[in-house]
Amino acid sequence: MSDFLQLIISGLSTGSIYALAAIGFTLLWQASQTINFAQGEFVMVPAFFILIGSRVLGLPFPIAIGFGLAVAVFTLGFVFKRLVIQPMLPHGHLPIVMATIALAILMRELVKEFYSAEAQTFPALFSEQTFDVFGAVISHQDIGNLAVSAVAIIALQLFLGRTRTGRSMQATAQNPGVAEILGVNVQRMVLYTFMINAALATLASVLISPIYLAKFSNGEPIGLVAFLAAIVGGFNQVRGALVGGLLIGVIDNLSAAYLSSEYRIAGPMILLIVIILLRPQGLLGTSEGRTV
Amino acid sequence: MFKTITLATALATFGIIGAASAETLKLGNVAELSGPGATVGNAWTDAINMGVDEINAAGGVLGMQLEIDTYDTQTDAQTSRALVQKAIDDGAFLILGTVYSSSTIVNMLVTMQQGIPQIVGSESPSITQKGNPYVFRSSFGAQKSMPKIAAYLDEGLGAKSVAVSWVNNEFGKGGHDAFVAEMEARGIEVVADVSSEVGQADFASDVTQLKSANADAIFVYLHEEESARLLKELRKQNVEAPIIGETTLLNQKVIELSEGAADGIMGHVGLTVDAPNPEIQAFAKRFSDRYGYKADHNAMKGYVAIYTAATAIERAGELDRQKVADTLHNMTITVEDVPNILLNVSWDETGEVSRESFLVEVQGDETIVKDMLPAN
Amino acid sequence: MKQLKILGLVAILAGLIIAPFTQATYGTYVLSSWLVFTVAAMGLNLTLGYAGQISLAQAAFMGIGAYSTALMTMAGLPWIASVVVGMGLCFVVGLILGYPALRVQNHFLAFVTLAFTTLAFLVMRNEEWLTGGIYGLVGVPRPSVAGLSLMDGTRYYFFTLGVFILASLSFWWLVNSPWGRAFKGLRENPIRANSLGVDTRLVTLLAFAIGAAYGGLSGALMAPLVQYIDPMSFTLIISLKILLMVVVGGSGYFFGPFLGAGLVIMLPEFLRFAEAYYLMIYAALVVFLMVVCPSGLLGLLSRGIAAIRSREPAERGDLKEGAQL
Amino acid sequence: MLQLKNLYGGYGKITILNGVEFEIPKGTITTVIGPNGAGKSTVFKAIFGLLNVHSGQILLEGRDVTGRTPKQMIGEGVTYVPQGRNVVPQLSVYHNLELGGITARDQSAVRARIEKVMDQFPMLREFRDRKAIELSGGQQKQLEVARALLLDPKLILIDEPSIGLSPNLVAEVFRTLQALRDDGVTILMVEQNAKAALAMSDFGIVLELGQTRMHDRADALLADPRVGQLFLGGHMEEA
Repeated sequence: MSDFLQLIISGLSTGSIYALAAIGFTLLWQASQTINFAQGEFVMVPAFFILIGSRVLGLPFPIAIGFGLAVAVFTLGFVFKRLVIQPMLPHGHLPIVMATIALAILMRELVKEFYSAEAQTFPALFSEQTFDVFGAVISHQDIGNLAVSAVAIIALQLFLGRTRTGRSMQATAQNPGVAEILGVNVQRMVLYTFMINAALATLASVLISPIYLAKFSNGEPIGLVAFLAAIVGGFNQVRGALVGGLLIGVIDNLSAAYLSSEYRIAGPMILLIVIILLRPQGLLGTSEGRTV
Repeated sequence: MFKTITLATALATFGIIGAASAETLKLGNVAELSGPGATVGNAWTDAINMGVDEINAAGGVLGMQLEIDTYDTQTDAQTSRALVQKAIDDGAFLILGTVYSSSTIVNMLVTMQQGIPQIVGSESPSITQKGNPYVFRSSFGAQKSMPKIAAYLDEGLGAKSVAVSWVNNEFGKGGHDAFVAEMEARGIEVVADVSSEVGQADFASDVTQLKSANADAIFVYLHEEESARLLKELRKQNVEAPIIGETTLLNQKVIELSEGAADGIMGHVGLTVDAPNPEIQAFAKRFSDRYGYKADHNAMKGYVAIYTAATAIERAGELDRQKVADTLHNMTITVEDVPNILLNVSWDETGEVSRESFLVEVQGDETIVKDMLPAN
Repeated sequence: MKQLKILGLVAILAGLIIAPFTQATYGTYVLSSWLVFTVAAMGLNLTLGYAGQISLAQAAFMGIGAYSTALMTMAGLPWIASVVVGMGLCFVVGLILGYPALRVQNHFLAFVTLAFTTLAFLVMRNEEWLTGGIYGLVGVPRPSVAGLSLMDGTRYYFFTLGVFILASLSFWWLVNSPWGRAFKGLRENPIRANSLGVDTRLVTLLAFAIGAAYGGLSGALMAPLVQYIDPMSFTLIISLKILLMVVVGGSGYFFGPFLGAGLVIMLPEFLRFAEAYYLMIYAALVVFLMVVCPSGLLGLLSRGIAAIRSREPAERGDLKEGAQL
Repeated sequence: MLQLKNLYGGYGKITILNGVEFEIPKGTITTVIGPNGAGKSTVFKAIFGLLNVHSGQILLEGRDVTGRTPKQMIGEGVTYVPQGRNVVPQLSVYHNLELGGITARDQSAVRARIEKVMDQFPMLREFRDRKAIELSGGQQKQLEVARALLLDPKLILIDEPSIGLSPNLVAEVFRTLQALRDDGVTILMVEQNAKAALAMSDFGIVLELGQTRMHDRADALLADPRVGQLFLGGHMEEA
């Protein structure tokens, strides 16, 4: 029983970080039909921006995080949208898919050549102190990860639902044609989405790097999980990506323990296929609005 | 070798073999310079390049300067096969690499078909078990190191049961199979057998399984980063059992990345820069002076590989590949003869190496050599 | 114009026949591997370029073909039998995979095939009794034709070239025959094709399954070429590589995959001077190509030709959304 | 009010408008009719700045507004209600209305205006907090029309308001439009349901192959046998 609880709690903690990456993924999809195959690298790279801030520029760590966030929002948000995605938007998904795959390779290689090929330790925001709950060991980090992700997601929901800009972004995502004829600056709303995605990715990076270490090759597994979480939860709902992330985190742990550790990724993959067959819009997705 | 080198240098000084000294001997280094194996392949390559410069400065091999062409496999088996072929087409006399077993198993078919000696840094047991007469290791295969670990578990710790955590690729699978076989031979029960993926982020589930098995010891056979993640999670879940590993687990990188969680782990190391031998210490210093980072066992493998190649060619006495391969079988190189071979080493008729190795323990962030284990 | 095309084809064919004699063993091996991957890319081109479905399973289909060939030929069965089995398996699996995905919605095929590739890899790696596990299968024999052994690299190249030409001709027939014209109709105007009574879903499904069978053929050629197969050769990364070949060359163009596979396989050769930076340059080139020319190299070419023929004002891309209402 | 001079335009390389010309007076309802593919909707998109105008001019109250963006057109006092369903599905009715005034600087005025519009369309007040997708088709169309009124426009371009609505709802929408006209708003409308539309309009325009074929008083067009034969035929009977 305590094992089971342990698996669930650890799964939720990592799952909450996956959720952050997955939410950004769905936001980009909604705003511009961008399937970002470089999403994992978007989570990998900010850790290095922060490390550059703290180790190369000598900034105190909290300021280095701010520095990393700013650089990420500019490069992975603004530059990515303007120089890479925008010119391809009128040509459908495929060029974007290919360009983001290549971009992922490019980002990996840049980090490897110009920072280091070796994994780097990354300071944790929360202590690694632990306490016992019914025999399961929980660390402050687990709780911290869950809390920070929850706050970020609630803040995002409030922004999207309670502000005029947020609602304009929703309009852009759900019906860009209508948004345009109402005078919403569609391109700017899309840009905001890209910047929010970069910020969420930075947050995920800060949370996952102390556990996962910062390394150029980390993007691939993270990206795949984010992708899975987004599809399972529902491509057109922030809530869906959240549930998808948590679910993948937990199922991954459970299938490793109770199914077979050799087939552990099969659990989430089978879930993906079942979801596509039975509920293609995702667990919490709606079939209205844009369709995949 | 040094006699010959001295002779050659002397002759060259008198201008007798001036023409010969201008000749070069081409070797090919096929390694993982990009992709997941980049860290490993770069250390291997850097050490080889350092060795080549030293050998050339000392007069080269058979009076010829070594020239090394480096090829990047991108850590991809098929690419490595193509590149070994390319290195041979380019005129490489002998091939160094690859380090990843998955690549070596494929590309050694090419050198075998064409009779080119190849010195590899891979540890998968199967490499020397396929009857390839041209493949040689520069470090132990897992089937050589596992008996030493088994002996330690059995006699040193008196363990009756063990839990195993291994990475499910060619490296891990080979080590795992060799280890489990040794455990069966000694009657130690494997009570948990947990595989993980390369690049796995979350080890909570692995550790939960290892922990609930309540084994007398935990044996870890993962790559460096995954080792660090596992160690952190083991400490987090308060696992008390002794943690035992092989070479990679005791790597300096693991100690650094696991931020204290490696304290107290023990294991067997084939090559370690922390060994108290003067030759190894001198090598480690030259390496870090030149490249600005600390050498690891992969660098040592590369260094041993290039000196093995040079010595074998020198001893064969002529540029005959078959003769070099024959020389390498059942060859022994001692530190007296060639100091930069780092440790006395012998090869058997399958190309497997045998040499002394170390039993080490991590205390704080230091690796302490507890014992020297004889060659087997 | 048409004569020019035929002349060009003859010249290329002549080049392919002369090529191995100008190359060392390595060059011949790279050429063979180009032919093998072109067959896989050709199949994906049918799925992607004609039916508009993104498939990430082409490497898994290559794997099915390669393992069938390895297992059967190592058991002493003839190569041709293993090809039939491998391609048949891929076709059937293609139908099984494609049917539910199409039943739902368009781009779900991409997700289903992604999961399938991962699952196929797991089976290849974990089921040691069948597939040799992570070590794979070593010593796949090369077939003999009319008693002539193909162990020699150049001979195997010509064998691959022969199969490749057959595969290309079949593909050509497939998209140009009256029966196969549905594929072309699908590419040019799916809505019209539908209104003309073509069952677009059936055709799409067939395009996917036939594309999968081409993947199987490619794998059947690859196993004897490399003489060794392991699960790592059939991962998602390889699927993406094949996808890249199709898109870079120009999806939906008959010769797109030929060009794309050539580029993807040869580019590392051309960029060797850049040493450690070559992957970086390679990736940057792909991003650049996609940004300036989303329809691939052949798309660029045909757009260039069209532009020379008639100069038209450019579209206002920024106002696309509202105009669709 | 609005004048089109020799307008050519279309999507990308395809030209659909081949010299459209007409002028509509302030405070009137004008209906554009014509066969499928005549370029009726295209004219609206061209006016509203949604597609390329290759040549020709669009004049609004004498000023040249050719090539403006939709946002600039809204600034000029023009709103556009396209064909089909054009609500933002997951937002509430209130927030959909609010989007109609998204370009205004003074948002408190927008809120006041929403209240006023909800007075005009009491149904909207009743379903104020429902998601737009939950409204019926007719209600959604009313929401769209209401949303187009938020900035107090001078000119409304409305494309096929009757599609998918029951006859009494169509009549209701038409009555709303007439009431707006009486308040001084100019309305330009495309309608398939030509007979009913012309009956409530002041003027009618017949468009064919991207050119203006006829332009006259609505009652005159209704009476014209050519119109009946060519464009109203089947439709009139069906409607």
